[in-house]
Amino acid sequence: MEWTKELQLEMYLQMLRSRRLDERSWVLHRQGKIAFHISAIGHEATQVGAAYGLRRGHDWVAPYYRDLALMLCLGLTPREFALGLFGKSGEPSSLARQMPSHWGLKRANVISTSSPVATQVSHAAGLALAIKLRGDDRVALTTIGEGSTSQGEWYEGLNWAAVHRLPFICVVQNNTYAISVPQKLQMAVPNVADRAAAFGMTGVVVDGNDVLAVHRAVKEAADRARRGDGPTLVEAKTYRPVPHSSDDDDRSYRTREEVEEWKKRDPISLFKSYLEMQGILTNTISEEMESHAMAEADDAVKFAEEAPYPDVEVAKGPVYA
Amino acid sequence: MEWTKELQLEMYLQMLRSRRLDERSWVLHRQGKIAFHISAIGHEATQVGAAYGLRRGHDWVAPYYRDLALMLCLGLTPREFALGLFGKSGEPSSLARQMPSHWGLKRANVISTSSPVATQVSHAAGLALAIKLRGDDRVALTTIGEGSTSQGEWYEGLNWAAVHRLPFICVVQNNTYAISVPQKLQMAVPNVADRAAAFGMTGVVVDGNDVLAVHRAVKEAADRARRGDGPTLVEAKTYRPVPHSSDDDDRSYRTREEVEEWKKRDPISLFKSYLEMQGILTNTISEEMESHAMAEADDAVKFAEEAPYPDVEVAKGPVYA
Amino acid sequence: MAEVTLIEAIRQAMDEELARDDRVFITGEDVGPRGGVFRATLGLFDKYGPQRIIDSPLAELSIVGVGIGAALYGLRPICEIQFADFIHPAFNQIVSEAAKMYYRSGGEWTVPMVIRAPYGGGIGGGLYHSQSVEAFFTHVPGLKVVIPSNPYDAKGLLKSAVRDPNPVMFFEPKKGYRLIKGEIPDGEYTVPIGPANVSRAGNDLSVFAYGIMHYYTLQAAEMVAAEGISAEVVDLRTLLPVDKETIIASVKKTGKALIVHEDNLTGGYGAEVAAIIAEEAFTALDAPVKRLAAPDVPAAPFSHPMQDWFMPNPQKIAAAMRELANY
Amino acid sequence: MAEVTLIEAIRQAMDEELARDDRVFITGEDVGPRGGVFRATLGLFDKYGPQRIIDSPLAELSIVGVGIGAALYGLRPICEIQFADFIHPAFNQIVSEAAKMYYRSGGEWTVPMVIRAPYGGGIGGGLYHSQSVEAFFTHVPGLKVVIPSNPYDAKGLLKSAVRDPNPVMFFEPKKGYRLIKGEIPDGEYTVPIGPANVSRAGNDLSVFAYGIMHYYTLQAAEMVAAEGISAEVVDLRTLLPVDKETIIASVKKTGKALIVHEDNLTGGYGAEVAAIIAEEAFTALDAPVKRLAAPDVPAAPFSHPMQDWFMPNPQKIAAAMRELANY
Ligand SMILES: Cc1ncc(C[n+]2csc(CCOP(=O)(O)OP(=O)(O)O)c2C)c(N)n1
Ligand SMILES: Cc1ncc(C[n+]2csc(CCOP(=O)(O)OP(=O)(O)O)c2C)c(N)n1
Ligand SMILES: [Mg+2]
Ligand SMILES: [Mg+2]
Repeated sequence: MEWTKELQLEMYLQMLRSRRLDERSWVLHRQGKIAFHISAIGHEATQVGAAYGLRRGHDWVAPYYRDLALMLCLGLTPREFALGLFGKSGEPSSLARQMPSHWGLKRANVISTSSPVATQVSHAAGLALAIKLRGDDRVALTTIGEGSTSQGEWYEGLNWAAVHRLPFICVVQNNTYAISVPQKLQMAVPNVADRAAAFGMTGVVVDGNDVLAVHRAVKEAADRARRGDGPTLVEAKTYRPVPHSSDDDDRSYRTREEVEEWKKRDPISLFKSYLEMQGILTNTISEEMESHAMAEADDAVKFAEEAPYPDVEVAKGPVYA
Repeated sequence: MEWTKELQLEMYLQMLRSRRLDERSWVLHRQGKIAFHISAIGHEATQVGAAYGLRRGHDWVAPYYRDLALMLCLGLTPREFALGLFGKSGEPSSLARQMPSHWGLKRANVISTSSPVATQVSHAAGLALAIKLRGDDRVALTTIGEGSTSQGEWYEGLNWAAVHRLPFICVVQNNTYAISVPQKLQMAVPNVADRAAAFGMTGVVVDGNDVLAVHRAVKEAADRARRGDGPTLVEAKTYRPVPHSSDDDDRSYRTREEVEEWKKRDPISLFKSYLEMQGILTNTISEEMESHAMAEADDAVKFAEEAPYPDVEVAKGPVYA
Repeated sequence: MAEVTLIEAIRQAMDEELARDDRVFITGEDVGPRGGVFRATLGLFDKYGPQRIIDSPLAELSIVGVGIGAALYGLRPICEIQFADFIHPAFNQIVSEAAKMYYRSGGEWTVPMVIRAPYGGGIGGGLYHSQSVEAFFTHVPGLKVVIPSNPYDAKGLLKSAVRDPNPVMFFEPKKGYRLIKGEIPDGEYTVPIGPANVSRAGNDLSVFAYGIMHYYTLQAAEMVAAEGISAEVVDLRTLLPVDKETIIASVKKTGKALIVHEDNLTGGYGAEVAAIIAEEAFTALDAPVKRLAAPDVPAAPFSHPMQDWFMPNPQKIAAAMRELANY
Repeated sequence: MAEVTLIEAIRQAMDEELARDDRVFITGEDVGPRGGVFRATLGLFDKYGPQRIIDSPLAELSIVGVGIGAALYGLRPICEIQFADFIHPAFNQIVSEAAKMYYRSGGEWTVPMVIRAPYGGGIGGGLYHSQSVEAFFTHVPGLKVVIPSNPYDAKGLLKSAVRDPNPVMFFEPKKGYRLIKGEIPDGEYTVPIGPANVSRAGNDLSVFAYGIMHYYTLQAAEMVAAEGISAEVVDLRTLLPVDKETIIASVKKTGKALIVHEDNLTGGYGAEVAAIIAEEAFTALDAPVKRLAAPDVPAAPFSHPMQDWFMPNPQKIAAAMRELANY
C-alpha cells in the first residue's frame, strides 16, 4: 500500500489535533473547571488509522468513549467536544444529557453510544445487517477496549456478523488494561484477535501505535467487507499512558517504569520521526500544525467556557419520538 | 485406554435404561397422560460416556434438559424421573414445581437447573472456582446444546474457566439443530470445539454416537482438570432423531431422509453390534438387560401414575431459606 | 368481518406490515421455516424469504441489539422473544439502549422496533414458561408497553407498534392465543397506542385488567352481574405510557377500584395503578384499593394443582369483585 | 464508638466477614489491587490475597453466575457491580437463577450471595452512572433488597447480608459514600434484614424513604419542624421483603403518607408502598397518598442544572411535606 505525502500529513495533523485537545482537557480538569475527562492519549494512531480506513461520512461507526481522535476525524469539531466537557448548551451528541465522550453524530453516521461497555457491538452488527439487506456498499465499524471483549455482548455481536458474513469491522484497542485489570485476568489468550477463530472470522493483529499499519489493516478489512467477504476483527496493540479517566489513579496497579517504557513508543513521536526521516514533515509544517492544533484547542475551550448551560427544559424531554 | 468387559456392559445397560424410559415417555404423551416430554433419544452415548468419565457422586454436574441418560447414570431413579413427568408429589428436583427434565439432585452433586439455556455454564465455572479455592480434587462438568453456545452466557462462563485454569469441562451435545435452527445459522465454524481457541482452552471433537470415544474424551478432560491443567471443551457430534420436544413437529425443518440416515448410526445399535462382535454381549445378557430396562420403565410409570399430586401447600413456598 | 384467534390476528398484522413496508423484517428463534414455536410467523418465511424472516442465533441479547442497530439504520425490526421468560438476557439492550436512545441522543436517533413475546401462565409451563414480565418494563421511561386482550386490539395495536418510532414491548397472553377469538374487519385498520378501553360500563366498582386477565374479568363481571353487581371493566391495553385519565375517570364514577393481573403482587403493575388512584382519585374512593394478583412465589409451578392455586381465574376475580362491592 | 463514613462502614463489614469466615470471598471489576473504583475494597487484596479478592473479567453476567455456582458449592461470594447502571447485563442470572434457586429446587439448593452496587445520582454521572435500579428487583420473589442510609446500618446490614442464606441485593447510595458519616460501635454487631426503622417520630404525616433520600428527608423534617409540622420519618432499609407492619402502623398514627425516592416515579418502589397503604391503611388516611420521585425521564442528565432539576433534595422534600401537612 502506498500513502501520498498529503494523506500522511493529514493523518499526522489529526493525531496532533486530538492530542492537544486531550491534553487541554486534562488541564481543565486539574484546574477544577470540568468534572470528568476520559482520554485518547496514546490511542491516536489506532483511531486515526481506523477512521482513514473508512469512507468517512459514508460508512457507519459505533465507537466507544476513548475515541476522541476517531471522532475528530469523522467530523466532530473541537468546539462540540468541549461543549460536552463542560455540559454546555448545544452539545450535539446528547444535548449535554450524557457525560463527555458519549459520542453520537448523526451527520457523520456515528450512532449514539452509552456507558455500558460492549452494547455498541451488536448495534454495529445490526447496522451491517441492514446494510446487507438494503444492498448498500457501506461498512459498519465498531471500536472497543480489550477488557470489554469479556462481555457476552461482544461475542454475540461478532457471531451475528460472522454467521451472516456482514460488512462489519471490530477494532479492538488493546491497551492491556481495563481500568486496573490486566489483560491476563480478562483472557487466557495472548491476542484478542485469536478469538476470531471462534467465529470463523478473519482476525488481524496490528501495531496500534503505527498509524499506517492500522490504516492498512482497517482499509483491507473494509475492502473485504465491501467485496462481500465478511467481517474482520482487528486488534490494535497500544497503551494508555494516562490514567483510565480523570477519576482514576493508576499508581495502584502499574509501575511507573512500565508507563515510561511505553511512552518511548508514543504514536505521535513515532510517526513524527518517521515523517521527518522520509522528508515529508519539515520543521515549518510541523510548527504550523502545532499552532493550528493549539489554536483550535484554545478556541474550543474558550467557546465552551462562554457557552450557556442548557435550559432546564432540555432535561424534561421529549422522552418519546 | 482399556475398558473392562463389565464397564462396557454397564454403560450399555445405562444407555438401554434411558432409551426404554424415554420411549415410554413418548408413549405416555401420545396417550395424553403427560403434557410434556423432552428426549435424550440419540444422545445416550454422549451422556453415558460423559457420566462415566467423571467420578460420579464426587464430581459436580450442571446439566441441561436433554440429559436423561446422564442423570440416570448419576443416580436419578426412573421413578423420580417419572414423578416429574406427571408432576407428582415427591419429585426430587423441584417438588414438581418445575417442568419435567429440569434436573437437580443434591445427593449426586447435580445442581438445580432452569429453562433459560446457558445459565448453567457460569454456575459450573463458579463450582470449579470454588473447587479450586478449596483445593478439592473434584471437577465441574456442564452440558449444553450447540445452539445454546450462541449465548453470551456460554462465552463468559468458558472464559472464566480459562482465565483461572479451572477444573471445568463443557460437553457440547451437537445434534445440529436448536429446535428448528440448523448449526450454520448459529455459527460460521464447522465445529463448536473450534471456539476453544477463543479461550485458550483445549477443544476436542468426538463422535457423540460412540460411547467409548466420549468416555475417553471426558475422562481425559477430567484428568487434565485434576492435574491442574485447566478446562476442556468437548464437542460430541450426535443427532436427535425425534422432535425437539413433545411440543415440536420437526417436519417443517428437516427431511425424513436426513433423519433416517442418522438413525442408521443409532448409538445403541452401534454399541450393541460392537459388543456383540467383541463377544462381550451375548443374547442372554442382552435379553436380560432388555427386560430389566423395560421392567424398570414399567415400574416407574406405574409408581408415578399412582402417586398423589403435590399438596397445594407445596406451591406456597417457602420462597426464602 | 371474520372471526379469528388471537394468534391469527397477530400473524395477520405482521403479514400486512411486511407487505406494506419493505423496511419491516422479523428476527428471532425459529421464526423462519418453523413459523415460530407458537406459529405466529407461519407462512411468512415462504412468502417473504430469508432476508425478511431471519432465524436468529439462540441469543436474545443480540436479537435485540441487532434489531436496535438495524432500526438506527432505518429498518423496522420485529424481534420475537420465544417466551417472555427468556427476555431477561436481553434486559441490558432493552433498558440501557433501546429505551434511552432517543432521549440520550437529544432526539437525533430513534429506535422504531417491536419486541414481541408470549407471556403468562395456565399452560403447564412451570416456572420458566409462564412468567409475566411487564412490570420490569413499565418502569422504564422511553419504552412503550402494550398487552392486547383480544384479536381486534392485537392486530390493530401491533400494526401501530410497527409504525411507532419508539421501541414497543408487545406482550401476548399465550394462553389466549387459540382460546380467545373475535371479529376483525376485513380491511386495514389500526388501534392507537395509548388509550385504555372501557370494555364494559358499570357503576358499583371499576376493575382494571389486561391480557387474558381482562378476558377473565369480563367473564367474572357477567357472573356478578347476575347477582346485581354492576362492574365497570377497563382494559388497560397500553400499560406505558399509562392512561391516567381513563383510570381516574372510572374510579370517580364508581368509587371503588380492583386491579387484576397474573404477575406477582409485590411491585407488579397493579401497584402503579393503585398508587395513581390513591393519589389522584383519593376523594372519590369509597373503599380500599384492591389488587388481585398472583402470589409472591417465583412463578406458576408446573404441577396442575399448584398452577391452579397460582393463577387468578374468573371465579377468583368474581369473589374479589363481590368482596369489594360489599365493602 | 467511632465516626466513620458510609463507605468505610461498608469496607469494615467486608473486612470483618472475610476474617470471620473463610468461605467469604469478593469478586468484581477492579476490586483487587485497585481497591474498587470507590475504594470499598481498599486494602483487602493486600490482606486476603488474590484467592479471596478476585478481579473479575469485565462481565457482570458471569460475575453473578460464577458467584451463584460458588455459593452452590458452599462459599459465600460478595459480588461487586461497579455501578448499579451496569447490573442490567446480569439481570438474567439474578432474576432467573439466584432468585428462583431455592424455590425451584424445593429448598435443596440455596444461594447465599451478596450483590453490592453503588446507585443513585447527584454526582454528575449522567444517564449511566446515576441510575436507581431497586424497583427491578423488589418485584422479584426470592431476592432480598437492602438499601442502607447511614454507616451504622450499612455495616450491620451488610454483615447480615453476608450471613443470609438467600441472595441479597445490597444497593449503596454512592453520593452518600463520603458525605454521610455516623457513629458505629467498636465491637461486632449486626442489623437484621427485614425491619424498617422509624428514625424520627412525628404526628402530622409519615414520610417513607431510603438511602440518601432518607438522609435528605431527615433534613427536610428539621426544616418543617421549625414551621410546626411534625413529620414521622421511616427509613425503609429493607425494601424486600417489605415491612408492611411498620408502614401501616405509621400511617395509622399520622393519617398521611409521603414516599420519597430518587428513582423514576412510574413503577418505582413508591408505587408498592402507596398500594399497600391504599389497601391496608385506607380507613386511616386523611389525605391522598403522595409520592415524590424523580421525573419519568431515563435518568439524571449530566449537565448540572439538569441534574439538579432531576434529583429530589431536602428543599423539594420539605415542600412536599408542607403541601401534604396542609391538605
Ligand atoms: C457493563 C459495564 N461494566 C463496567 C463498566 C465500568 N467501566 C468503564 S470503562 C471500564 C474498563 C474498560 O476497559 P477496556 O475495555 O479495556 O477499555 P479501555 O478503557 O482500556 O480503553 C470499566 C470496567 C462499564 N462502563 N460498563
Ligand atoms: C434463553 C432461552 N431462549 C430460548 C429458549 C427456548 N429453547 C429451548 S431449547 C432451545 C433450543 C436449544 O438448542 P440446542 O442448544 O442446540 O440444544 P438441543 O435442544 O438441540 O439439545 C430453545 C430455543 C430457552 N430455553 N432459553
Ligand atoms: Mg483496555
Ligand atoms: Mg442442538
